[in-house]
Amino acid sequence: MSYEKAQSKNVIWDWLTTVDHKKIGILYLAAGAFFFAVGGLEAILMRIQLMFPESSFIQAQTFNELLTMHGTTMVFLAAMPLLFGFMNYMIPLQIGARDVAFPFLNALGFWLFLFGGILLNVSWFAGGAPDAGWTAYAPLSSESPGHGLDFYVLGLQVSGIGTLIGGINFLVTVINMRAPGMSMMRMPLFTWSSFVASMLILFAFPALTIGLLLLMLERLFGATYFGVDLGGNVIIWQHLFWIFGHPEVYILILPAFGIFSEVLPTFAKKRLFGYSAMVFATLIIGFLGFMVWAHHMFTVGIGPVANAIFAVATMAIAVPTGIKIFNWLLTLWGGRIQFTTANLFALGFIPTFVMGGVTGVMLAASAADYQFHDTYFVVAHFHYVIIGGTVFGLFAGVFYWWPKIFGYRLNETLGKVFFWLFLTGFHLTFFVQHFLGLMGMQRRVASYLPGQGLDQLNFISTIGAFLMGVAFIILLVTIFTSMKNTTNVSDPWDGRTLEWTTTTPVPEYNFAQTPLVRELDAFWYEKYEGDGKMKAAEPIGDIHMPNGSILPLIIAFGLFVASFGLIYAVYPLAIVGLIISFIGMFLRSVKEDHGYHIPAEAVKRDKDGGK
Amino acid sequence: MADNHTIEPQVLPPNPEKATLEGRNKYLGFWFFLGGETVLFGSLFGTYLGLRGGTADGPGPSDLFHVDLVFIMTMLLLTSSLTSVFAIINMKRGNYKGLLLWMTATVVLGLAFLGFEIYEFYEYNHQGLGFGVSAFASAFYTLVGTHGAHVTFGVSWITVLLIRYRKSGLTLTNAPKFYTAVLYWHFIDVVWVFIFTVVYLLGIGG
Amino acid sequence: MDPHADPSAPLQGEPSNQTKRKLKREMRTQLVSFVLMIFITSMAFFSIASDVIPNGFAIPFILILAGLQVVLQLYFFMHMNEKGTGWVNAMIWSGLFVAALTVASLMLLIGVVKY
Amino acid sequence: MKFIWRLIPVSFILLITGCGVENLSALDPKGPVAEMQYSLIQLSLYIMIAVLVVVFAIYIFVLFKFRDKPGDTHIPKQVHGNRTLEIIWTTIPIILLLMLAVPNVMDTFTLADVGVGEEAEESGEADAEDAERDHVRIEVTANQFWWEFNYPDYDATAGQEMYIPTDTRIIVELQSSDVIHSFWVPALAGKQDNIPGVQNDMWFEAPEEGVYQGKCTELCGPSHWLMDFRVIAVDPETFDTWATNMSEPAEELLEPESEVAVDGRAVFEESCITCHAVGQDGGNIGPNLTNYSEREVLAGFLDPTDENLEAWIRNPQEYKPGNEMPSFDSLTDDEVTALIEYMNTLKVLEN
Ligand code: HEA
Ligand code: HEA
Ligand SMILES: [Cu+2]
Repeated sequence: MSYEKAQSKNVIWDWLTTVDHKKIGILYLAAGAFFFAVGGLEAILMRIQLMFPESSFIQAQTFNELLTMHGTTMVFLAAMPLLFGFMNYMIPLQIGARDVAFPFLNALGFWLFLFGGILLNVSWFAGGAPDAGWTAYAPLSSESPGHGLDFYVLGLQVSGIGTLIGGINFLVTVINMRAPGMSMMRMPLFTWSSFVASMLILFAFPALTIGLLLLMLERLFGATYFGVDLGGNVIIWQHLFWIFGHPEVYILILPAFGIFSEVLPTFAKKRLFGYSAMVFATLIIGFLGFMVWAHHMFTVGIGPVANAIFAVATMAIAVPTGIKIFNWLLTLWGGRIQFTTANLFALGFIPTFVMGGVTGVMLAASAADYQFHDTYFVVAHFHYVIIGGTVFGLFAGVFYWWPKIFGYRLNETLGKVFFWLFLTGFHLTFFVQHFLGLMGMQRRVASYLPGQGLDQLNFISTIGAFLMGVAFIILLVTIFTSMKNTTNVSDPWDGRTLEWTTTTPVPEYNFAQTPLVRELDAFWYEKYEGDGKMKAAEPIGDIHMPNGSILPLIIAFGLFVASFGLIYAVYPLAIVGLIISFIGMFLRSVKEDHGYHIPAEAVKRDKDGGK
Repeated sequence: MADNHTIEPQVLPPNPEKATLEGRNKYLGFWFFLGGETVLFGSLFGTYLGLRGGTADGPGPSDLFHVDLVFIMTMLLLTSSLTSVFAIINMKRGNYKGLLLWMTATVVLGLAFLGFEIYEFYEYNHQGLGFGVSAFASAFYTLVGTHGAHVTFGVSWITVLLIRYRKSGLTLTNAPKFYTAVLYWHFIDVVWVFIFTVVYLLGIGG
Repeated sequence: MDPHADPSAPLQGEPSNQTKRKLKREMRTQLVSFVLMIFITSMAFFSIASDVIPNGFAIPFILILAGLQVVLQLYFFMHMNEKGTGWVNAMIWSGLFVAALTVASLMLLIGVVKY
Repeated sequence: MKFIWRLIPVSFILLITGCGVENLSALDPKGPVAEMQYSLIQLSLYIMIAVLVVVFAIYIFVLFKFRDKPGDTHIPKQVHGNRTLEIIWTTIPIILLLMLAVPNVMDTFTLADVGVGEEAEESGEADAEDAERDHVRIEVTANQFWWEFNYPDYDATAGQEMYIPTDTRIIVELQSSDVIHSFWVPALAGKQDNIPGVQNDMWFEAPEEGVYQGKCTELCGPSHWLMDFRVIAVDPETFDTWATNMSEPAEELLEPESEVAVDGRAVFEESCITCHAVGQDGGNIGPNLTNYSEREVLAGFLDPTDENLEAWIRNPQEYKPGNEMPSFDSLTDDEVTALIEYMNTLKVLEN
C-alpha cells in the first residue's frame, strides 16, 4: 500500500483493519466500557435480588448465572481490556516509540478478546449462561448441565489467547522500542507497572489455558480429570485456576498503581517520591504474586504446613505494597495538590485501597480465614481492592488521559459529582459487607432467610449499588456533554512524561522525530531545565508504517465460529471455523508485507500545523 | 512491495535473524512465548503427575509403555534438533541451499516421530487405554497429545516456510522466520526430554 | 540501515572471516553437545530398562540427567549462552520457576496427603 | 466525606464488641475453636487499625497542609526519595506482620491436629474407653442440597441435624457425594470443604447446650443458599440416648400411635423408603428421618409444620430447585395426611 492509499481509507474499514496502537487502544476502551456496563448491570440485578430476604425477583439458577457472568465479565472483559486500552495507547507514547513491536498481533489480540467476550455473552441467549461462579470449581463446572459452561470455557480460551498475545507484545515493545536515552530506569511508572503486569500475564495465563483445555476436554470430549470415580481429582482445577487467578488480581492492580503514579506527581507538581523503590516494589509484588495462590484454598485441606507457608508468603506482599502507599503519600507531602477529578480518584484510592489491602492481610491469616472464606467478608475485601484500586485507577486514567486520546476535556464539575457519588455509593455498598460475612452470610447465595440479622445491612448495600449506578450514568452524561472543551488538550495538566509532548490529536506516527530522553520525567525536565521542547534524536525523515489488515479479524472470527461448532458438537462447523483461522494465518505468513512510508514532506507539513 | 525502489541485493550480516528491528522483535517475542509455553507444559506435567495413579482398574503405565519404541522416538527428535542446528549454521554462512536441505531433514525426522506416536496411541487405545477410561489415560493423552500437536504444528510451519521461500534466497524477512521456527523445534525437543523421562521412564521404573 | 532497504532482497556475499571462524567453532560445540545428549539419554534409558540399578537411585539420577540435557539444549542448541540474552534467560528461568511450583503443588497438594 | 472516614474506625470497634444473631455469628463464638479464630480476628483487626490510623493520619495531614491555594504558583521541590524513611516503612510492617504470622501459624497447626485421630487410637496412645468418652467421630457427607451425619461408633445416621454432646471433642470427617460443599458452623468453628474423593478432618467443641446454625459455604448449585443445617449440642447422657435410639431397628423403635399413622407408615414404605431411612431401614438418597418430629427445621430451612411438610412433599422442586426429590402430586389428600401423621410420630428422645 502506498501513503496516498493509506490516507484515503473508508472509516469503518479503517477501524476494522487498523493496526495502529492508538486506534486499537480506543477499541479496547470502547469494548471494555461496554462490558463494564453489562457487568455493572448484572451486579445491580444481583443487588436488587439481595435487597430483601427471600426475595423472588430473580430465580436461584438465574442468580448463579448472573454472579458468574458478573465476575467473569468484570475481570476478563471489563477491567483488563480497559487497562489494555490505556496500555496500548500510552506505552508507545510514554517510551517515545512510533508503534508497538507487533502491530498485527496487537490487532489480533484485540479481536480475539472481543470475539471471546461476545461468545461468552451469547450464552445468555443460548439457553443459559455459565453458573458455577467465575472460579468454575470442578466438578460443579465439569458436570453442569446445559451449554453455559461450554461458553465459559471457549469464551475465556479465545479471549485469553488474545490477552497473552497482548502481554507479549507489550513486553517486547518496552524492551526493544524505547527512544534513545529512555533507559529502563527512566521509564514512567505506568509503563513499568504495565511491563510487570505483562510478565504476570505471560506466566499466569498458560495455567488458565490448560485448566480450560482440561475442562473442555472433559465436558465435550469425554476425558476425565475431575471425575473421582475414574481416578480423577477435583483439586487440580483449583490449583490451575488460582495459579492463574492470583497473579491475575495483580495484573488488574499493577497498571492501576501505574496510573496513580502518573496522576499523583502530576497534580502534586512533584516528582514521584522513591522512584527506584517503586519500581523495585512492583517487581517484588509481581514475583510474590506467584507464590501465594493457595491462600484461596485454605479450607481445601492441603494441610497445615502448606497453609502456614502460603499464609506467611501472602502477608509478605503487604510490605512492598506498603512501600508504594507511603511513597505516594510522600509524593504528596510538600507538593501543591490540585483537586482535579483525575486526582480525586487517585486520592480516593489511597484510603480505600489500604482498607481493602488490610482485610486482605486478615484473610491471609489461614486460621482466621476458616471463618472468612467464601463469605461476604471476602466479597468486601476484593471489591475494596478491585474497585478502590483498579476501577478508581481506570477512572483516574479516563479523566487524566481523555484530552490526549479524544481531543476534549471532560467537564470537571460533573466529574466531581460523579466521583463523590461513586465513592459514597461504593463505601455504602461494600463496607457493610464485612459485617454481613462475619455475621454468617456466605457469598454466592441467591437469597437469605429473614431473622438472621442480615436484612438491614443488605438493604444498605443495595442502596449503595444504586448510587454507583447513578454515578456511572453521570459519567456517561459527562462524556457526551463535554465535547466542546477542545481547547488546551495537548498538555492540559502540565504533564511530565512524553505522551504530553505530542500534538493532539496524536498523528499516526506519534512523533515526527523520535525524542531524545535526558532524564526521568523527560518532558518536565525539558520544561524546567531546558527550553520546554524535547530534543530530537533524529532529523525529520520518511517514516515507516505498517499496513492495516483485515486478517486479525478473520482469524479471530474463525475461532469464534469454531467454538460454536465445538459447543454444539457440530464438527463440520468447527472445522470450517478452524480452516478460516488457518487460512488467515497462512495468508499472513506467506504474504510479505513491508508496510509503507510516510514521506518526510508530509511529516513536516503536519508538524508545521497546516495540512 | 516497497514503494518504487529497485531490489538490490544486500550484504549478509553476521546474524541475519537479528539484523532488523522486526527480526529482533520477533526473536525476543518468540522467546517470551516459549517462557509462557514452559508454564503451559508445566501445568500439563503437573496434571499428569497428580493423576497418574488414577488408573481406575484400567491399564497403567507399566502395562503399556514400550520404552524401546519411545527411545527410538527420542533419538529421532534429538537428531532433528541437530539437523536444525546445522540449518541455522548454514544460514549464517549464507548457504541458503544448506539451510533448506537441513530444514527438510528436520521435517522428515519430525514426520517419522509423529508416525511412531500415532502408532503408539493407536496401540494403547487397542490395549484398552481409551481417552476417557481413567484419569490417568486422559492426563497421559493430553500431555503427550499436546506435545504431538506442537510437533505437528512445527512440521507444518517449517514446511510452509520451505515452500514459500524455496526460491527467494535468504532475506532479512525470512531469516528471523527460520530462526524462530528452529527455536520452536528445539523447545519441542526439550519438552520431549521431560516426557521421555517423567512419563515413560518413571512410568516403568517408578 | 537505510530505511528504504528492501527486506525482501536476497542477502549475498560471504560472512566475514571472523564469523566463519566463530561458526566453525560453534559447529564443533554443537556436535559435542549432541553426542553428550545422546549419551545422556541412553544412560537414562538403560538405567531404567536394565533392572540392575535400584529405583531409589535411578529415579533421581534420570531426573538430573533430564535437567542436564535441557541445559545443553537451551544453552548450546538455542544459544542462551550468548551475550545479549539477559531477557531471554530471565524469562525462561521465570517460566521454569512457575512451572516447577505448579508441578510440585499438583503432585503434593491435592488433598490426598495433608502436608 | 471526612465523616465517613471517621465512621470507619467507629464501626470497626462495633465489630470487635461483637454483633449478629446468637449461635450464627462468627463474632459471637460459642466454643474453643471459634474463640481461637475470633481472637485471631481481633488481633489482626487491631494491627490493621493501627496501620489504618497511621496511613489516614498522614493522608489527612497532607491533604490539608499541601493543598493548592488560590494564587499559589510555586513549583514544589522535586524530592528524589529518602533512604531512612524507606527503611522505616519496610521494617515496621514486617514487625507487624510477624506479630500476626506467628500466632496464625500456631493456630493453624492446632486446628489441623484433631488430636484423637485414628492413628492415636491404633497406637494405643488413647485407650479405647478414653477415646470413647473423650471424643465423638462423625462422618459428614454433603449432598446436593442436604447433609448426612453418620456416627460410626453408634451405627447411627442422621439427616440435616447433627446432635453432639457438650464438652466433648467432636471430630468431623468431611466428605461429599457429588460436588464440593463446605461445612461451616460460624459460632462453633470455621469451615472446611467437603470434597468428593478427598476426606478432610476437623474438630471443635461446644461447651454450652444449644442449637447452632450451620451453612454450606461452597457454591453447589441453585439451592446452595438453602443448604443449611443445625448442630444441636445436648448433655452427654441425652446424646447417648439419642445416638442409641437413632441406631435401633425401626420396628421396635417406632410403633405408630394411631391407626392413621399406621396407614401413613404404609404410604411411607410405598413412596419414601427407597430414599429416606427410618432407623436402619431405607435408602440414603435423602436425609434420614428417624427423628423427624424432633427436627428444628424441615428440609434444612422450613418451619416443620404440617402445612409446610405437605407443600414440600407435593412440590419439593419449588422450594429447593435442583434437589433429588421428585414431586408426589399423585398422593391423595388422605394419604398425605396419614403420611404426615406418621412422620409426626418419628422421635427418638422421648421414647
Ligand atoms: C485487585 C485485586 C486484588 C488485590 C490487589 C488483592 C490484594 C490482596 N489480597 Fe485479595 N482477592 C482478590 C483481589 C485482590 N486481592 C479477589 C478477586 C479475591 C477473591 C477471589 C474469589 O474467591 O472470587 C481475593 C481473595 C483473597 C484471599 C482469599 C480469601 C478467601 O477466599 O478465603 C486472600 C487471602 O489471603 C487475599 C489476600 C490478599 C492480600 C494479602 C492482598 C495484598 O496484596 C494487599 C496488600 C495491601 C495492603 C496490606 C495495604 C497497604 C499496606 C500498608 C499500608 C503497609 C502496612 C500494612 C500492614 C503491616 C498490614 N485475597
Ligand atoms: C473488576 C471487577 C469487579 C467490579 C468492578 C465489580 C463491581 C461490582 N460488584 Fe462485583 N464481583 C466481582 C468483580 C467485580 N465486581 C467478582 C470477581 C465477583 C465474584 C463472582 C463469583 O463469586 O464468582 C463479584 C461478586 C459480587 C457480589 C457477590 C455475589 C455473590 O457472591 O452472590 C456482589 C454483591 O453485592 C457484587 C456487587 C458488585 C457491585 C454492586 C459492583 C458495582 O461497582 C458495579 C457498578 C456498576 C456500574 C456503576 C454500572 C451500572 C450500569 C448501569 C447503570 C447501566 C447503564 C448502562 C447503559 C447506559 C448502557 N459483586
Ligand atoms: Cu489471591
